[in-house]
Amino acid sequence: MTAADAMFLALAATAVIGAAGVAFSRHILYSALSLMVALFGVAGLFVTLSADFVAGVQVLIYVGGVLVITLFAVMLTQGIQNVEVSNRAVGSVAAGLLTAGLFVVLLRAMSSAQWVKPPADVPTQTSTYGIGNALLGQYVLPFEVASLVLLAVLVGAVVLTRKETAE
Amino acid sequence: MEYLLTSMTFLPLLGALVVLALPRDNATLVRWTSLVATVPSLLLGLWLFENFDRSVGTMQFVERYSWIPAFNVQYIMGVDGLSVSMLLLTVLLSPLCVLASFGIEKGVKGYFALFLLLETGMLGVFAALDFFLFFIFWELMLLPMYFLIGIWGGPRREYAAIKFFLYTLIGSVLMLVAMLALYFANTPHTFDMLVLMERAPTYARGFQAWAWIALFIGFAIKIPAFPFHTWLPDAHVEAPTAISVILAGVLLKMGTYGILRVCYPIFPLATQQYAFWALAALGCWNIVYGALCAMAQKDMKSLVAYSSISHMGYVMLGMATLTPQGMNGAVLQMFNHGTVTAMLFLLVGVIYDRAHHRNIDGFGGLASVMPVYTGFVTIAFFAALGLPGLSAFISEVLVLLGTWQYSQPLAITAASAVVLTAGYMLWMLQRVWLGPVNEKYVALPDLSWREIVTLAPLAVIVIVLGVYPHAVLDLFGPTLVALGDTVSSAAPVVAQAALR
Amino acid sequence: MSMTTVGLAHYLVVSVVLLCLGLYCVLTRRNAIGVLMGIELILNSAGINFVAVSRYGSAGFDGQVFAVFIIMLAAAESAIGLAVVLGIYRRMRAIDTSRLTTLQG
Amino acid sequence: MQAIRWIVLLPLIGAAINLTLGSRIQRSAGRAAVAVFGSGMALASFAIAVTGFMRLRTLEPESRLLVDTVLPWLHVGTLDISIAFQLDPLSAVMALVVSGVGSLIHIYSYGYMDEDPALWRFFGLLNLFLFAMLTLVLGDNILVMFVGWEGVGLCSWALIGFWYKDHANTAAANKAFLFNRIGDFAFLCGMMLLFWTLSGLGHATLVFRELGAVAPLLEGQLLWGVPVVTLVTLALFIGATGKSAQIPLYVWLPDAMAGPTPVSALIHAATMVTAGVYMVSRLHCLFSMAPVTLDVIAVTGAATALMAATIALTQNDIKKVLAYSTVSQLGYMFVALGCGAYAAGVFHLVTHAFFKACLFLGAGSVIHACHHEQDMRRMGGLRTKMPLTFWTFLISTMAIAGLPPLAGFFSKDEILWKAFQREPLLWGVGLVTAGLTAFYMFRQVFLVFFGESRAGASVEAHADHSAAGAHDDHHGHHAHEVHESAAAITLPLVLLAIGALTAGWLGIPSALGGSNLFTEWLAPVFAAGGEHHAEAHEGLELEYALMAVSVLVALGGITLAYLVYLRKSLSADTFSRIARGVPYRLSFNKYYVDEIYYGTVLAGTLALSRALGWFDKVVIDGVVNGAAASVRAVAFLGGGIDKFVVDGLVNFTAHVFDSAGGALRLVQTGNINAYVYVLLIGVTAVLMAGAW
Amino acid sequence: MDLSNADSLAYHVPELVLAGGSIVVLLLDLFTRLKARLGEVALLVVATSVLAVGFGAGADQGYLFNRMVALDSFALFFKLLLGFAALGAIWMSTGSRELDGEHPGEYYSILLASTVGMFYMASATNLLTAYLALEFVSLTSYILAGFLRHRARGAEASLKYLIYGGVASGAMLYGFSLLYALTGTLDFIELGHRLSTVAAVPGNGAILFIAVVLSLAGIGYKIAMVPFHQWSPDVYEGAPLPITAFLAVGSKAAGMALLIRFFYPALSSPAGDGTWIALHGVGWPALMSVVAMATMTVGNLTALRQQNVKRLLAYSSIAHAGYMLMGFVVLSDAGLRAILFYTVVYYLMNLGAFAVLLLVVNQTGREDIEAFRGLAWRGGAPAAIAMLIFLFSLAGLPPFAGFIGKAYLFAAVIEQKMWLLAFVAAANSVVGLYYYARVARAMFLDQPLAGDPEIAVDLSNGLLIGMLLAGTLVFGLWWTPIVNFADRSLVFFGN
Repeated sequence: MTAADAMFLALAATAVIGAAGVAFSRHILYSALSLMVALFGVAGLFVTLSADFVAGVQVLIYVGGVLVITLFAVMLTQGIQNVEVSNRAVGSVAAGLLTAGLFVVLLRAMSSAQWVKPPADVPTQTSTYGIGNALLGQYVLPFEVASLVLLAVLVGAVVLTRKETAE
Repeated sequence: MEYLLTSMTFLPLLGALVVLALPRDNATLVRWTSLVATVPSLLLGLWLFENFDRSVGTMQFVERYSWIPAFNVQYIMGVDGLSVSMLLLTVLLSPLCVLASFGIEKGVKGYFALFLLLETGMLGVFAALDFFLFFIFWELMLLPMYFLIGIWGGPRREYAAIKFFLYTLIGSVLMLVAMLALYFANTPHTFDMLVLMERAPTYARGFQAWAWIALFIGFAIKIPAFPFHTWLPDAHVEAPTAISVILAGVLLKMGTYGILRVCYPIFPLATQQYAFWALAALGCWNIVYGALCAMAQKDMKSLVAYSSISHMGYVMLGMATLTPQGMNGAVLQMFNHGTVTAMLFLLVGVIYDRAHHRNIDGFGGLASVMPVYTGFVTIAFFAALGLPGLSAFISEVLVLLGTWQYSQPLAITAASAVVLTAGYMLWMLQRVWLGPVNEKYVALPDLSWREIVTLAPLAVIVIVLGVYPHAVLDLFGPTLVALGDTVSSAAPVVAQAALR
Repeated sequence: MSMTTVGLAHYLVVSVVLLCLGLYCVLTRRNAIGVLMGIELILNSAGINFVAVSRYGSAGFDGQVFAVFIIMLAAAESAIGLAVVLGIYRRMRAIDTSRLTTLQG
Repeated sequence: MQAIRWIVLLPLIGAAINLTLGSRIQRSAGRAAVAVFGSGMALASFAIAVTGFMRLRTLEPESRLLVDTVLPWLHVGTLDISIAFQLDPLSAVMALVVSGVGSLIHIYSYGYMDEDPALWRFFGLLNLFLFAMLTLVLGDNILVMFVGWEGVGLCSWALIGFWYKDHANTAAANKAFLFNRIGDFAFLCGMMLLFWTLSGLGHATLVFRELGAVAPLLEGQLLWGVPVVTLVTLALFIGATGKSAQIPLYVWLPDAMAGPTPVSALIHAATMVTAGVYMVSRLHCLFSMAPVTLDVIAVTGAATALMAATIALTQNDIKKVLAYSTVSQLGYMFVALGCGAYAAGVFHLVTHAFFKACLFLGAGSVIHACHHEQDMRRMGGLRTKMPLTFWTFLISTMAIAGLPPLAGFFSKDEILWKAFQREPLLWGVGLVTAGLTAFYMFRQVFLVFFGESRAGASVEAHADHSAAGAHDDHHGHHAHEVHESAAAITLPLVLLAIGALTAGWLGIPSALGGSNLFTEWLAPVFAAGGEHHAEAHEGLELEYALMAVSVLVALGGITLAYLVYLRKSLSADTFSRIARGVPYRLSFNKYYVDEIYYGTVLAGTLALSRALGWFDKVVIDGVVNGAAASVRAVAFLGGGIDKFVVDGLVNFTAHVFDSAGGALRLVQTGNINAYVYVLLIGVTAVLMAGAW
Repeated sequence: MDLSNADSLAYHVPELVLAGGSIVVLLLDLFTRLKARLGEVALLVVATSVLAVGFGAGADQGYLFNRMVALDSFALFFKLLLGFAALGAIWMSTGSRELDGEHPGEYYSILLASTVGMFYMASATNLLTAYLALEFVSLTSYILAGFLRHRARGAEASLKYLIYGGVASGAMLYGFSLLYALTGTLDFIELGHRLSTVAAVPGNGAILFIAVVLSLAGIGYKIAMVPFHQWSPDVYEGAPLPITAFLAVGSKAAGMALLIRFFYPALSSPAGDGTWIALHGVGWPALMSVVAMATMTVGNLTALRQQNVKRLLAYSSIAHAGYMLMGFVVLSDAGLRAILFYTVVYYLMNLGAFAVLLLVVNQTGREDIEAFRGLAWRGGAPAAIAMLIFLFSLAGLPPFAGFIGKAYLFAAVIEQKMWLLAFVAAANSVVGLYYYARVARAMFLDQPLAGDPEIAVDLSNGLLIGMLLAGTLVFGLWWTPIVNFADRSLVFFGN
């Protein structure tokens, strides 16, 4: 087992344990914290895949942005008022069976699959440079569209959360 | 008369538009306008009756225009003897029904507009020679019918209307499927019935079989053949008088017309194959079953409705025989049933207008209260029970004669219905019109002039056709002979796929 | 798949686990925020796949770019989701999905 | 020959005018106008028939046939039928009888129906009846005959139920029509079989004059292993039993007496009921080829004659006695036909028309005078009060009893003679019947015309109700004095009595020195049928002996009646107590045939009808719509059936669909987790189905 | 024609107009007093965009922005349709009482943005663009569905929509990732080329199937096909009515476009005679035909019992998705043509039904069937007749356009002799009629009760209804223009 393997295993374990925490935790705050663990784990996995830029984005946007908003929301809705702290789980057996079934199906199918092979000689580029190039070159349209999406979402989020003062 | 059929078909629609444009509060104007709107078609119908070449069985007065070239849908109208007789029936009954509807008070504009729309639909069905066009006209009748029953009907009108609607639609979708299958069975794809008929010998047996059955179910629901008939009593009981008349007088004929127009010439082989069970045996069963059910009814309209089921059985039976007598009898029966049942429903409507119920046991002795009315009743009832000298006798005896050649047991069974029919007709006559006068109804007024005018033409037709049936028989004789030959001589395709 | 070297398959397994845990979370959570967290897990699992394939399969950056978009859209989705949840909470003082059933049938 | 059609059409015109405008005419121009017009049409018709008859007489016997084609009627395929009338010796005789007797009865009706407000309708219907009957008689093919055949049924229905306000009358009318229809049904079947067999042989025809020529072709044709001609004739004969009131379809005739008496005389004695006899004679060419059928006819006729006579013995209603007597006499005619003696049958038909019409009209006269009393036990002693009626009635009674030299003697005797030649047993039955006839007819005469008046006497509780009070309006007039009827009534009586006296002389057999004009006149018609009319001279003594026997038997019957009802030296009770009264009760209750019919056929049909009606409403509506009974049960258990039927879910399918829709709605819980469940279950299920 | 970024811009005017319009509307709201006129501005924007689309018709076809999106007749067709859907929705919004005073700037801005997203859905030729466009539409739809914040149902609808959409698009994303893992490409066409070799490898069948099914989840949820349909009734009911109409017509059409664009080039190949051959080893046509049958059946059956007309129309639109899928599974040009045809008539009649509903909701404040009781007898006869025609057109009765649409779909199915599908669809047509007739019955057969308000038809709504009605009637009798248009629009890349 190489160091890379060990690294992979550790990070994968982090991600999975974090995810399990999200899924099984009884308290919504613990779930949120577990999510952070999982997201860090995934970011680490990205690093092992030489996707530094993606990992960075993951940490910045997810852990820095999403998670903070999430925690904020949790606090707003539960922590402060203490109305309902639990993160109630219902029908766990059925859900477990269903997801386990799906898991088995997916794994079985994957085990026999033949994945795409890399082309013979690949010029390696640094991730950040390459992605930057791609985003502003080939993928400029999605990139621009994404900005429109974010604008719309921003506006929408504002509308949705704005207090009804007018009425 | 280049646009004869088109004008005949669409003039009532024009009338409907005019009616819609009239002021809402002037009911009288609406009524008379509607009556006038049905007249041009009647006149054109009579002109057609006079000028139709009776010596040939081919299509006449054909109009053909391209409609949707991309789908090869054409606008083709044309008539042969079969269509002419049905068109004639429709244009005859329509003014009478408008006249009979003068008593309608609620939503007058809507009623007459829908009625005129319905007339266009009916005429279109009988004149269309493109299957797609045929189908559109066929469906066009659904909506007005639904509302005419549903809005102006009796207490359970909503139930009856939706039942009618759903039943008919079931038939329609099956017809649609078969129609499209037929379209693709031909190269180039076409809905032109004349072409479809020409190509009839090229359709494979299996294809003919299921398409025939699908179409047959569609038509059988309209006839209505057992066991698709249960919408009929409900629809009739609830419908307003004039609509019952149209329903029994014209709409039921569409089922048998459709079989003769579509199933027979386009699927002759399947017709041969299924004529016995689907048409003859079922028709025979219809006759007896309808008569027995009629006997058990307590409502006059429902009795007449079941009698319709019984009488339409003759049509099915007759056409199944493929003999000249049977087929002529069947089509003549279609015509005669149209007039006779129209009379019956009008007559029931007369008493319903006055007494507001139709319970057979709730009357008695009307003969002395309303003698003129009773006179018409007697003519209609005896016509319905097939008294010689009146029109229905001719058609029934022709059907029976044809059937005898085809299958003696069926003929005997069918003939036995003459006793049953007499039974329920006389029984009703006795309980409603004869016997001691019911004190409640001593003061009922006899027929008004308007009612006499609606009934008298029918009575005259009933009597005249009893004595001189060839006035109508000659119209479709050659057509039916040709049709019978087509079916009788059909032979299976040898090693040739009909569907490409 | 051999255990000697980490390959595409390993990452795929991790992503499948994450996917299933995410789905489980969505199925069982009654807290709307919890459900949203489950969705994040699902999106992450897909992201792992794209990046892993980008590394092992094709040499381009398609996969990584895709992953960036996923992260971006996930953030947008969270933003709206949390906004809606807050709106609901403000009105109903609860964000339990089992109580959000006025629309049904 | 254009005139023949007018024999038929004049009454039709009369009917059309009287039935449509009659009530106005009656109101504005008076009752007489209606009556005169109606009777005039009948008389005119009779007059034309007479000229036609004269015209026939001028022709050679073999070419005595006049055809009048009015209109092509039905020409479809091999079927080619015209509306056409033919006058030949047979139809001429019938036409004369029908229009002649009919005219008299028209006249009589004016007197009889003097109180009825709907005289116009009565005359209209009588005219219509004449039209139908003449169509039947003169029609030149079976289908035209069938028009008349059913037409008389219609008129019979309308006239029996003439006083339609009484429920019993209309019931009797319906019964008559329905029993006739049963016969018509058989007639129709026979006609179709005949037509198609001939059509198959290349000679599709239903025209009488052509049938004679093509009938021999039927020889050897089989259907279901039976000779076609036998089937045809049997079916036609069943038709005849309906119309001519033979076993098993005779039961309508006695009830038909509910109609006004002129109707009974015209339709139910003289004309319509003889249609069967006429039809068989008309188609003798077929019947002669079917010995089995002839046997059936003879046996049926004999049985009917005897049975009806036994029933007539005990009836108290004056018209019922005559009705059963008619049935019985018709039986005689059929015996004759069954023996191949068509001419004899028709001869009896003619004589019977006179004396039975006279009897009915006489009875009508009595009823009229007694203010519509029909129970003979409340009459008596009318001989002096109504002499004209009495004498005509007596003459006719003697005629029917077969006393020489009245009409009945010759015709009945000829039948008995033919029967004896065919089968002595038939003769025996005929003889017994003759005796019974003499007895009950004279019983009637004695009860009605002799003795003391019993008007107002109470009658036993079990008196026959069906015809007792035909006419409620006239109760309460009993106190009036009985007197002779008006001229309009007595004139026809007298004329008919003359007929009853003399009509027989047309057919005095050669054995009695006559020339049997009647048989000779009909000979060209029946020649084709191969009737033997070579008189057996060696059997002359036998013939005399048989005549004597029958006259003696008749006298015996008369004597017995005299002893029982006039001298009262014998009590009627003695007879009714024979064998514990079983024969009496059987006879009095008409062998319970009505009850049996009602209990089996009618009740069965009605039950079937109700069952099917129910079936249609419940099962077909359910099954057709694709839902099995289980669904209904579920719906019922769910308490939903009411809502379901009432509230208008279209049908059971709708219910099924609706339940499915309801179930699907339950899936739509509103819980988002559950939605995701469904999504995932869907995906997983598809994956499992696809991946493995 | 395969254009780079800069060159593409010239062919990108409609999207640019919409996107610009979206921002302009927002700015106008912020900086001017045009609040009451913003609807008209938005209309103008969409109309300009539609015109721009129209001007592009018949011009060059090709890929834009390095094969991110396609510029072909197919895209053009859907852009026009979606533009019209947006026009309709905006028109309805301007006349909607429930939207009065509800932040019109944001509302129209997001609506326009959503339209842009739909345009991209219709033209995407790359997994990334497809995902982005889909999410774009989803995100904006979540906002729009919950736009009426004072209404609890709106927020609930929005949340459900969001969660459901999140899971569905997550599943789709996972499916995309598997496809990427199998082929190494994101381009539809390239995907199609590579998949045919990938599918030939033994052992790949299962994972390919999984990838297809998971991908289907995201697209399927957009068109509300079973079993991805459950969000739609709730969302349709909770959303503002014009948005419901927009989702029912626009979102569904865009989803349909994406579905075809994805499945046809990527998962099947043209056979040359107007039919297509499905990718070997992945039985998606069979799967989809089951899905189609299930979709129409579930939609129709559930609709039977609905009391809320909006919800009823939601289920009806599920059923109609099922009908449209019939054209999808037959794998023939005739089927595709039928779908295109149907989207047009569906647009006309469904939007029409919503427009009448809006009229009733505006004046009664209710959206259940009872609100329609006796509509014809209380002043609303024209509206009732219009509704009737729309409904019966939806039911597929001649002589309305809906029948022709259905006839084309049936024809496509029957041409391929898929009898079971035809039969199920036929049966469904009958069931469908029943619930449409329920509304018709309420309007005409039932009598109004005391207290039911009079319904008047105002000019704005009347005009919209009138135009849609004219289309429904005219195309029911003379549909050559649409069929020709649909025929010409069958050109898309990979074809």
